[in-house]
Amino acid sequence: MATLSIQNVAKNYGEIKALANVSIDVADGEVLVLVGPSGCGKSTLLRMIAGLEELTGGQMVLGGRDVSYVDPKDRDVAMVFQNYALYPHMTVFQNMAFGLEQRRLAKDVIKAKVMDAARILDLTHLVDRKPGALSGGQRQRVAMGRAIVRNPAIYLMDEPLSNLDAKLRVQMRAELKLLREKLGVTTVYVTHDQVEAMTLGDRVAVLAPYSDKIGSNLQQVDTPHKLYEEPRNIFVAGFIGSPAMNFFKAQIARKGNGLIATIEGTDIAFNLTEAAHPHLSALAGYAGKSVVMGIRPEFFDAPSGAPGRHPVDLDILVSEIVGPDAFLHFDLPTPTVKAEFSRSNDSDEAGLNGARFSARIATEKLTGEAGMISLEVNVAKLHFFDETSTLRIAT
Amino acid sequence: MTHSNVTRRRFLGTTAGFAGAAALGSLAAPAIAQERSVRVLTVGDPFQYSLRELLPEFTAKTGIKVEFEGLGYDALQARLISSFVSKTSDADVINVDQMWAGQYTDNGWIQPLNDFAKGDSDFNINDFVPETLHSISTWRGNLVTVPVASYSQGVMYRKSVFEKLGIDEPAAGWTWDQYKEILGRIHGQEVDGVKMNGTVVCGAQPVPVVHMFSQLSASLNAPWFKAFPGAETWDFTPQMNSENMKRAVSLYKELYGLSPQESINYTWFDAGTRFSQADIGMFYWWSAYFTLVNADGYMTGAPSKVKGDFGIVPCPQDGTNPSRVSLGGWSLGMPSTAGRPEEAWEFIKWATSAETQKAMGLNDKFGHMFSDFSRESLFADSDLLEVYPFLPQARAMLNGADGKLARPPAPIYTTLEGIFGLELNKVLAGQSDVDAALEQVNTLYTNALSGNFMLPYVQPSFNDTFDATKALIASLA
Amino acid sequence: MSHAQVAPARPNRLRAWLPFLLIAPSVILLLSLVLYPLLFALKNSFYFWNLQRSAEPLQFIGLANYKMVLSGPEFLPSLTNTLILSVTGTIIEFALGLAVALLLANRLPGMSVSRALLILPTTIAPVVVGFLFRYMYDPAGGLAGWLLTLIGAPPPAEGILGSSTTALAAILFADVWQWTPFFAIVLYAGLLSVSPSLIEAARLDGASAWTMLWRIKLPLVMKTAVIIIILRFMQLFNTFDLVLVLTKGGPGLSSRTLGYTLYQQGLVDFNIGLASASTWIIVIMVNILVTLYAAIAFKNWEW
Amino acid sequence: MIGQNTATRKITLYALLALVMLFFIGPIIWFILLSIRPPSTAFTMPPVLNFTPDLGAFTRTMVDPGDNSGQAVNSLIVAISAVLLNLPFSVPAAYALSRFKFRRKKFLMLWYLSLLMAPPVAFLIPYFILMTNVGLSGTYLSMVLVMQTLTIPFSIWLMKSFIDEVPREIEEAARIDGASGWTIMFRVVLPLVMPGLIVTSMFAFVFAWNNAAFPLVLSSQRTATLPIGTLSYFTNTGVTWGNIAAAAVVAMLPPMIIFLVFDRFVVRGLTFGAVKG
Repeated sequence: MATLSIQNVAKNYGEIKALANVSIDVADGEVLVLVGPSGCGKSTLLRMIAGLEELTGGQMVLGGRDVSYVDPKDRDVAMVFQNYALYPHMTVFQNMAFGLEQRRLAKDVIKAKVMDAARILDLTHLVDRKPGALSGGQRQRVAMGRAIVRNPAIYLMDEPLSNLDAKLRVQMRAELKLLREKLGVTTVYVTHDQVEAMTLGDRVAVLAPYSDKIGSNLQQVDTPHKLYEEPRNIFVAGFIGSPAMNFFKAQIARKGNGLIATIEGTDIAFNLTEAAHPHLSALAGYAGKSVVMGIRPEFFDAPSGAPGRHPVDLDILVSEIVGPDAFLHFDLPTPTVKAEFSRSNDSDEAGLNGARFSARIATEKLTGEAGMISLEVNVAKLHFFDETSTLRIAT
Repeated sequence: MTHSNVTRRRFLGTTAGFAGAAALGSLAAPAIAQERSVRVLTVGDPFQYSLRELLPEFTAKTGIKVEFEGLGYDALQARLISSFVSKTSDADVINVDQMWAGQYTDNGWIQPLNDFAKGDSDFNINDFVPETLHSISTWRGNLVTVPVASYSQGVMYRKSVFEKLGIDEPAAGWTWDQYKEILGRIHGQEVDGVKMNGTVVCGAQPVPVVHMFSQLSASLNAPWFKAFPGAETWDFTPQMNSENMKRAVSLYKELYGLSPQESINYTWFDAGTRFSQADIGMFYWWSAYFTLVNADGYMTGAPSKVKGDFGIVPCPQDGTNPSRVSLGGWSLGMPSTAGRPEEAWEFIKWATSAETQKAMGLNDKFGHMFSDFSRESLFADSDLLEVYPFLPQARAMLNGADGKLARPPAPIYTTLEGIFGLELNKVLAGQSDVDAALEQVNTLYTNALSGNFMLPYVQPSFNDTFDATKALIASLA
Repeated sequence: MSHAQVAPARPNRLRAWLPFLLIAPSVILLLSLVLYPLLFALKNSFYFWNLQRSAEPLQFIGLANYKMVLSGPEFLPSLTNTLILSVTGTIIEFALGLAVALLLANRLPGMSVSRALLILPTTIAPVVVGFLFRYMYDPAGGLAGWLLTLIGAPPPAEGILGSSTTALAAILFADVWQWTPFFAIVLYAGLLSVSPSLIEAARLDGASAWTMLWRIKLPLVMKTAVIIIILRFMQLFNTFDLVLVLTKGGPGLSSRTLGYTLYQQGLVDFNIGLASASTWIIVIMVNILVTLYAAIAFKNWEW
Repeated sequence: MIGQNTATRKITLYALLALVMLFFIGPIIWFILLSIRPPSTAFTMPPVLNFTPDLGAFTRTMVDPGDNSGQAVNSLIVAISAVLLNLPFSVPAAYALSRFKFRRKKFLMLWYLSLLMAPPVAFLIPYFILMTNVGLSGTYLSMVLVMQTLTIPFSIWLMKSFIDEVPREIEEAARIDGASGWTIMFRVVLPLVMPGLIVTSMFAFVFAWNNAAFPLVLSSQRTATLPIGTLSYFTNTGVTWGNIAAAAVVAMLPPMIIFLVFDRFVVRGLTFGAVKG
């Protein structure tokens, strides 16, 4: 068990900057999830922690030791690969024992450790099988087991659940969580699935492909809750949350001692008062300018008339009813907010259209499946972002 | 990782390295040299099989161990020349084809044997039929090899076929016109239910067709060059388009017309094998086939359909001109780089001795198949005559035989043979007519000879006549 | 995700040079084995060196050897025969091999045993194949002639190898016999990898068997095919052993190939200068062909 | 082709298959029969099939005088050595070409390929001179070495395709597990590409075993291989068909047996990595 300090790490492939200026400190026993769309460098960063990729710049300090140029075998890390990377010609036992053998532990010690891990992972009856004879979930456990037996300073997990089917993924996610409570080892976990990120991470680091504007891949490192509530910029806001946050171009104008935010091209306008919105003072500076306004789908609700709610009538094109939740899709005649700001999970990027929006309400409150429906928006939850810096406007 | 591990790994690596080096070494290392041994490289002709059976006797007699290798013609040629180029030899005794003796000697690849032969009373050079030495083994007045198997050319004809068709058996002194006429009478006839072919020729390029054809050019007095080898000054101006050469090629084409058509692709043994299948009336070929056609297939020993049913007669002559017989064969020579010349000479002497040659002739392991003697005494040997009753006729054919006339051993003989063989083959195949082919040959010969600095010829000549050979024999006796 | 190198995190010279250290032995060995003969030939192609005349190169003669090779009466026929042999051979072997592969791809009982046996001709030494076919083609009692007569197409009277109309075809046939199975197995391996769902999808789209072959199966096996096509083409281009055993180029020049001419010049006539010039002419031609082919066929390869 | 296997279709397919097999395997059987038939029946048409088998040709070639028995042993030595020499050169190169990206890689791959296309005849005399100069002429090593010009390029292409299919994560897992380069090579990579090693070895063995050109000039009597042996029965005075066939059968058997025994690797091996299985 150890702390990990990623300091100004950079990775270049020739002229191309894959990673730059990434600094994250991981506390002892903490789970840090690296999340981001493909190409954001999250796997590269993980592999740099493992020692599988050379650092072009910066430092990697593990357990107080600078391991920047240490061979992976001497780093005391364990890694779970996306495709598990089990040794196909070895049995489950041999797979788990291999790393220990390399460290020249006594045979009986190895056996004890492996069987111990097998028991924890419910693999005892499978130890003599080869990976080819195992199901996907079992292979995943063996991969975990191979990491566990080593008792390393840090676990590195590269999308370990992505090759499992949805149901198994949920189940394994829970098991992982339990396991980590039990073992309490520092872990860096890579995923592109934000649900996994939010449920498993003590803190989540959101990465994006390198851009000169920010000068780093790292967008924000925070607890899942804070990422959701206080996204640092449009990217993070758009990435965290499902379905993704709706972005609008909005004009800010003064109205009385408050402000009014009008969605461009529509007559939808939100009255913002000191009482209704926490960041009003910061937003005041944007009066007469346009900003990007973000509304999470779940900030819509059926009309209740509660204070701080703003009614809107929307022409719903289609609605999807997923058990207790209903996703309502609607169009507004408003200019598109540039797609790169609102890039979400790579998996559901395809349907993203700047002018198509969604709302999420409880199914039981749904009055019709299409056509004009009256909803209301929780004004306090509205996010506003600077158009040029993309940063969230907050006090 | 501990230090001892590294050491152990390095130790293992080093050990593996040594083992690997040792393995490579054993691949590269020649076999352990014998105290007295000799390496012999021969061609896989019949004599080779007979000779090999006798090798233990040589070792018992001399204490010299023999490493003996027989190769096909092409392989032998390739191996020999490769080793000459690199100025090494992997043999102490090599087989030299009649045509190669000159260039091998001129290039210093084989050494003259005069000094070995001269002082050696066991060698008994006088017992050799002088024509064989002249045709096969001498160059520029030196004995450069010793014949181990010499072949003349003679006619084999089917006695029963001649009888059934009422054709008189031919006798010495007959002419090619008569030969052709007889073939015409046989060709296409049915004898005992077999449709007969008049004769069979060798048509395969480049070597076989030249071998058989050259008997005709020798008979019809059509030399290749203006003056070679029997001339005070050599002149290699080609004479390939001479009238006699045209006659010879025309005759050969006529003979092909009286042969099975597939003989266009026949090599030496194809022709012999075809005769033994009993649908050929008569053909002329190397004397080795006097024996070989008795067997049904090579090295099998089973009698062929024509065994006992063929006669042997000398080749016809051109009108009243005396017959010139092509004489060829294999001899043993000693590379200049031979590591064990004394042992090599011992071997050459033994292998070509009357005693050994007789034993080879009597060897019956794969059927009797060696009667290609060069020694006078053997043609009258009663034991051999029992097996090879035709030996007197064979001996008679050697009289006046001249291999150097039939196939002149010019220094670029193989190239010339390749050109000629190709054109002869084209004539037989109907791809070229006689005149055009011979003009082409003459042009290509001129090009090749001048390209090889032989036209004009400025190097020393040697008047290589039969008399010169006889003088050499006398000086070495 | 692509990684430029799997080198470990250590700015270590050895690691950076690792791929070159791993490749170097093979390159050095091969270079030393290939450069020597090529340079030997290059140098000697400018010299008069006929081993029948002298043990050493005699004289620098510039491009005379090249001129002599190119103007020799056998050069053009050899080149023509060689091109006929290699082009038709490759095409026939590919087409026939594909047909056999498609047959084998029908997973019926017995097919896998047949497929295993089918590779056998390819495993035989070319020299032995030469003997085998010489025996088959024997005009006196070869199986081939008999079978041809049986089916009403008797071989020419000069024999299969003795007729200028059939000699080259007979060599081609022997090569086709030996190497079609190789194409068949390779293409079969390629066809196996065409996923059944793709075939199903194409069938649902209404593709005919012919369309399926041309539009789906062939493009998918082409990637493997481009390698063996060039390999076979060049092997055929260098054919000499079959010619040596079967026809020696005859009758006339009907079946002479460049490879055999080279053999004749080098190992029969021992005209090292001439053979060296021929070698370089062949090497240059082969390189042009390979380069052109590679530029087209390997354009979209991932390496 | 599922769903179309009507009876007629099946019969047609089997008839075609029979034809194909007859065409490709028939000549081999015919040649094998030559080695055991009495010579008198060798050129008899229609074919004689009810003969008494005669093993005389095998006796002559393998026992007495048995010229070819020693050559068979030589062939075995040469072919096995060719494999052993091949792998240490080709496997590392194939590994590097599979695992690393570098400039000129395509050129290198094509260069290897182009070596398979050199005219072998042209190289015989230079090789002889080269080998003589380094004192190796007539040795097994000289043949084994020059055969590498054919086997190494082919092996590299084959091995690369096999290594390509081993996920590199498996190696990375081993590195993280603490394995050294050697351990990764011998305990992880090589066991996983065992089929590739088998196929590569098979081809190297068969190439070397079947090669006639190089031994023609590079072998000596002590080291001559079987193809040279079969050639020597083809002489000016006769062709001993029975002996040729017997020696050829002995020469044919090892490659055939190897390919039949390891059949399952053959199909897999011959995709050259161009198709991912």
